Amino acid sequence: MLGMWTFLITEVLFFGGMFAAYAVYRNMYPDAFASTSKFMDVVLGGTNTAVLICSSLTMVLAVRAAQLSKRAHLILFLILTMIFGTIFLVIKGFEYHSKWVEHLVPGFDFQYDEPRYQHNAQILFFLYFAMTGMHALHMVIGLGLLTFLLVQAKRRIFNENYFAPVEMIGLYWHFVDIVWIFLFPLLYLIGHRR
Amino acid sequence: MPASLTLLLADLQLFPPAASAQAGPIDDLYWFEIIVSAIMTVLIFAAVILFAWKYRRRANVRATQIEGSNVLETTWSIIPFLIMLIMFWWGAKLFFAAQNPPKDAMEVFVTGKQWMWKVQYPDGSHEINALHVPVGQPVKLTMASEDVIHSFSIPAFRVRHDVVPGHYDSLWFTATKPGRYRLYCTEYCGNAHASMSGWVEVLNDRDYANWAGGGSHGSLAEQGQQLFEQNGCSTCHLLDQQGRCPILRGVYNKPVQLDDGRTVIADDSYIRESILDPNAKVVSGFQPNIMPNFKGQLSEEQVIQLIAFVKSLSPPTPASQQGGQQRPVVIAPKAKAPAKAPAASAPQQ
Amino acid sequence: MATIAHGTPEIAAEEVNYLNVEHGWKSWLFTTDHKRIAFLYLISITAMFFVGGTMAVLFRINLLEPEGIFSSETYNRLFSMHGIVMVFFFLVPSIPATLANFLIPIMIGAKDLAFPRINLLSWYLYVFGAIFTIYAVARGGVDTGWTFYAPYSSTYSNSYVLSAVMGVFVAGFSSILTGLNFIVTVHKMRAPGMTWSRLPLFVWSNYATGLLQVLGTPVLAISLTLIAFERVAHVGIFDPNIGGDPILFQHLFWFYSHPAVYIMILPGMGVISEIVACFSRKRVFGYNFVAFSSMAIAVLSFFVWGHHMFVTGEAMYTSVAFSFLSFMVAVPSAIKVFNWTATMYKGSVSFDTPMLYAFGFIGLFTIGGLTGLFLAALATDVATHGTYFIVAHFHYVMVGGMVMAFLGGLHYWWPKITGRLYPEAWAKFAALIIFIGFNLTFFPQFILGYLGMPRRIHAYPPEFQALNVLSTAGASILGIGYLIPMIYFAWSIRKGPKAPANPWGATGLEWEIQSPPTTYNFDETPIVTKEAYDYGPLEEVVG
Amino acid sequence: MSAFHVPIPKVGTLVAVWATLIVLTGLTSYVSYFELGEWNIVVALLIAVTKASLVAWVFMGVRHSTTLTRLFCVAGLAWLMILILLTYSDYSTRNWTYQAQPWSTNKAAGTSR
Repeated sequence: MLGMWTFLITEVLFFGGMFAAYAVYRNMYPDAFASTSKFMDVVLGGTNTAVLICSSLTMVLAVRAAQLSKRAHLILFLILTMIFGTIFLVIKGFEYHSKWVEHLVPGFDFQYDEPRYQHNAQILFFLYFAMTGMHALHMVIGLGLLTFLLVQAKRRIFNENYFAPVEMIGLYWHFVDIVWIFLFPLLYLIGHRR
Repeated sequence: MPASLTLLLADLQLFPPAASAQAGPIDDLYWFEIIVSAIMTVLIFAAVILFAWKYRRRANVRATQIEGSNVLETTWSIIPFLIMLIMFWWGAKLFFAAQNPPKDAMEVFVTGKQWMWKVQYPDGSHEINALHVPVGQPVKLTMASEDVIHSFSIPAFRVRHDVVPGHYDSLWFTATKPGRYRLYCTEYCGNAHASMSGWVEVLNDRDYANWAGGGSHGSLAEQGQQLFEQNGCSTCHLLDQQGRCPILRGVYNKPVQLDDGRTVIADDSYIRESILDPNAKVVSGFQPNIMPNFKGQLSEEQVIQLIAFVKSLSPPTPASQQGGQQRPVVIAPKAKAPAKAPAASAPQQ
Repeated sequence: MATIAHGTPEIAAEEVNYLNVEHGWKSWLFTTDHKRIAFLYLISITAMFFVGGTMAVLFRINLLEPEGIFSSETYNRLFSMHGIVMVFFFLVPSIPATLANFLIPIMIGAKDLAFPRINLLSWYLYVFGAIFTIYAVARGGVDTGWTFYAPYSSTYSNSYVLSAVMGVFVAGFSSILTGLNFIVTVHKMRAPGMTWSRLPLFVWSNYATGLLQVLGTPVLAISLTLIAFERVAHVGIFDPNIGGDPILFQHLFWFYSHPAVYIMILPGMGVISEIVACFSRKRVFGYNFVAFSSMAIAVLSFFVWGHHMFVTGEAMYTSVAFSFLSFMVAVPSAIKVFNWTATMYKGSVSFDTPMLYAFGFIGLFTIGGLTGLFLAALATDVATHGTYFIVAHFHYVMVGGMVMAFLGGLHYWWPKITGRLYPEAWAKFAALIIFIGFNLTFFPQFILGYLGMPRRIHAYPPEFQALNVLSTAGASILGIGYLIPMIYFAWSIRKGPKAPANPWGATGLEWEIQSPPTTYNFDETPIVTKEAYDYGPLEEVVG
Repeated sequence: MSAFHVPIPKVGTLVAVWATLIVLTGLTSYVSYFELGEWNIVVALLIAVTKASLVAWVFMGVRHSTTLTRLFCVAGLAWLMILILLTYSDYSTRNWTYQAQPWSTNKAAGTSR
């Protein structure tokens, strides 16, 4: 368990590098930043936040079920968590797709409708993709880990004396949720009234 | 072999010449650090050798077990710390003094590119990998990079500053001894990094006057004016009446109101940015997206010429010479008097 | 003390230990025994050390002539790969992944690290990282310097940056996993009675190193990832042409790479604490202060990275703050040096090879540390930044400090690791050669630095030639000095006299078990009742 | 491994926390439609910190964890702050100038060695 926490600290600083870059560029180009927020879909972003929070709830319930040796509940909640996680990724996919269609992916024929922000907006969109992309990657890994848990749960590995893997992957899943809790306001909300 | 050895030793240098006003004070600190370090090193070496020899292992002598001593620990934490505080304070003081050039500093422009230093003087002459300065005169270098990070360094003057692409960096010095000194690039910048070096020639006043004699292409500002016309700037930036773009006369080093409400000083960096990326900071009352982007069209050297031209449109008065370093409150910006949106501009200062 | 072997009754030759318990390459490549993994690491980092060292000798040869002997292209690739290989593939993993990997579980009375399989994984990651890097070398090398400064690395360089960056990225994760493993092991696996105040100082310093690895390395990983994105897709994050800021890369890079300096030196300090105590027959003077200073260094090292950027146009007040904090971090380092010296006072000092290396370490680290003050002070940093002064300074710390400590530790624990003794006379000779060669190589560089010779140049003004020739001469001596231990260690694995369990008469759990240890170290979990350096009673037995 | 000292959370608590999180998400979205100037950032971040703390405290079980685990959490955040704040300090103070007395040319010229 301590190992997992240590690993999460590493993850905090991994994302931290990008958050630092975000802070710097947001401070440097506030107007360009404000202008990009019109492309951020608050409704989709908000929905995704809610979806992730739900998945966190089902995850913690799964851990609880494991602690209580309720295998059926454990499997149910794991599946629910995975469904929420998948919904999140699907919505994210739609968002990415619309950015792609609007030529807002840096490095791939990036076109911005306000020429004065063309360059700086590219950096901010890169940060958007880097941060959410890295987050999505963690989600995918998380889904893989949940699948592994599911298989083990089916094999009746877990009981009230042995559920550490469920707990650890739970911690990981909540951490990924926390990252999104910060990404949502920073990328979607701040500046969309400027 | 002996012959070549003597040759080698004939060239042997152990300490660099000190040829600028700041070299002396920095050397003083350097010597202080050397003396402190030497004392510490000798003390520690002596203690190690003494203890190792005096308490070397002998047949029936046993080590005395000692726990440690809080008094000693505190002493040898605090004393070094105090000495280091002196170094910190001293170093910071010299560093602060190196920040701002005197007002009467002569301005020289340096552009770093892979792999050479291009130097431009206000009188319009220019040279590569060489810099001529008069003795006793403060010189401010305004430096730009065309590509990667370079670092401009003159060891004999103890000055060095990185030249980071995307903005101007500057350093200043006052040469105190006529002579030839080496200059280098000290930030690795690619294949021929080593050849990005040259000479600084410090000349006494008479020699400098002789050397500076001929700028056949006109002054830097005149070169800038040519560019200003060739690139069509003059069609919108009219010199005496309001065109589609701000009047540039009298703008240099004055506060400028931007369309997002901020105020910036129209210094070298701002003018550079406004040429290369005009939409980044648009003057209040003017339309964005009118002026073309000159990034990639103009070299850093040409930008410097243009800036010199803009600067020449604001003849130095005692007030404007001070203006650059002061708060932007006092002077009402002339340039922002806009034709199209008069209402926006008046009340806010 | 090697002479002991002569009179020692032969240890039963067939005794089972971790080396002979299983045979065949599978038993090595799929092992989870921390001792075998440490051995694998030892082989791999030695290989990388010689790769990096060969490059150093080659580019020192280039510097014999002011105009250079090789092309600038070759030279730039040589020094860049030297830096990358030495920093990321030798210095960072050197002591933690080999000696500490071997010793930490034994020193705290555990059977293995907390996560044996992660330990093996970390070795594989290291190997993959090394392969990527070697691939970059084979394809023609990298010419960015080990610092990968943008925008040169991200836009302008046309060498194999991506492959090298991948290599460092992967090796970074190897380092994170090692650190994570140590942290958890030290917290959770200590034997009964092994309290924090009884922990050997070597464990303390490696615990501090683990914290640095876990907290710093991910930021390196992300900054290298951003470089890779920039290179592949031109996204502009560090490209000033579209408003990116190259200085941001330096902030992120040095947030890791300054603490990384302490990742490299802290374990060395731990080794020296052990050696000085053992060969003075004394507990370390001011144990608490030495242990505490390891932690203080670990924490403070994260507050000083800006001193690499005093001349970049970093904000003035930020620079002043970083300068002050840089002086702060010098205090705990000084405390350590004083305490090692004081440990010898009224001791019973012997001059075995590990102790010679410890002397070398104390002397050279003192010089390296003190010259660091020149660079923490703002004005003298401006005068010396980017010159050979920097090169000399960090080689005094890294090579004079870390490599000395590594060799000292390797000699000290070699009997434990392999169960064999090395030839003492040769070892002393090599230590002397290394000390002389090192100083001859790097001391002239301090002078060159203040004269203004920039680092990383393949040609230089003729007036610098004399000092450069001296330096190259030193480098060749140093190179030979490193070859000698390599040869006699290889010899001693097969032919060296058998080592007793405790050849030095040292304290510590690792000396109470057989040499080499069995797979699970202890037949039953030991119960610790005394402090780490309890030389008082031991003296009566050995002395 | 922690089977015996981790109390099993009540479903009610978990659902309550979940509901709070959802409400806070709505709140932060709602507030973002008002022009509050710099306060938009402050409010959004405050809410985010609250949400993150709730997740960590209840869902991740920090409320029942050892001091050591809490120490690790705090360390992670502290280091994140070191990274962001010290980097940011550079960018936010780039324009602060300081008018130091430059070297007096004449005096220094006299003493140069």
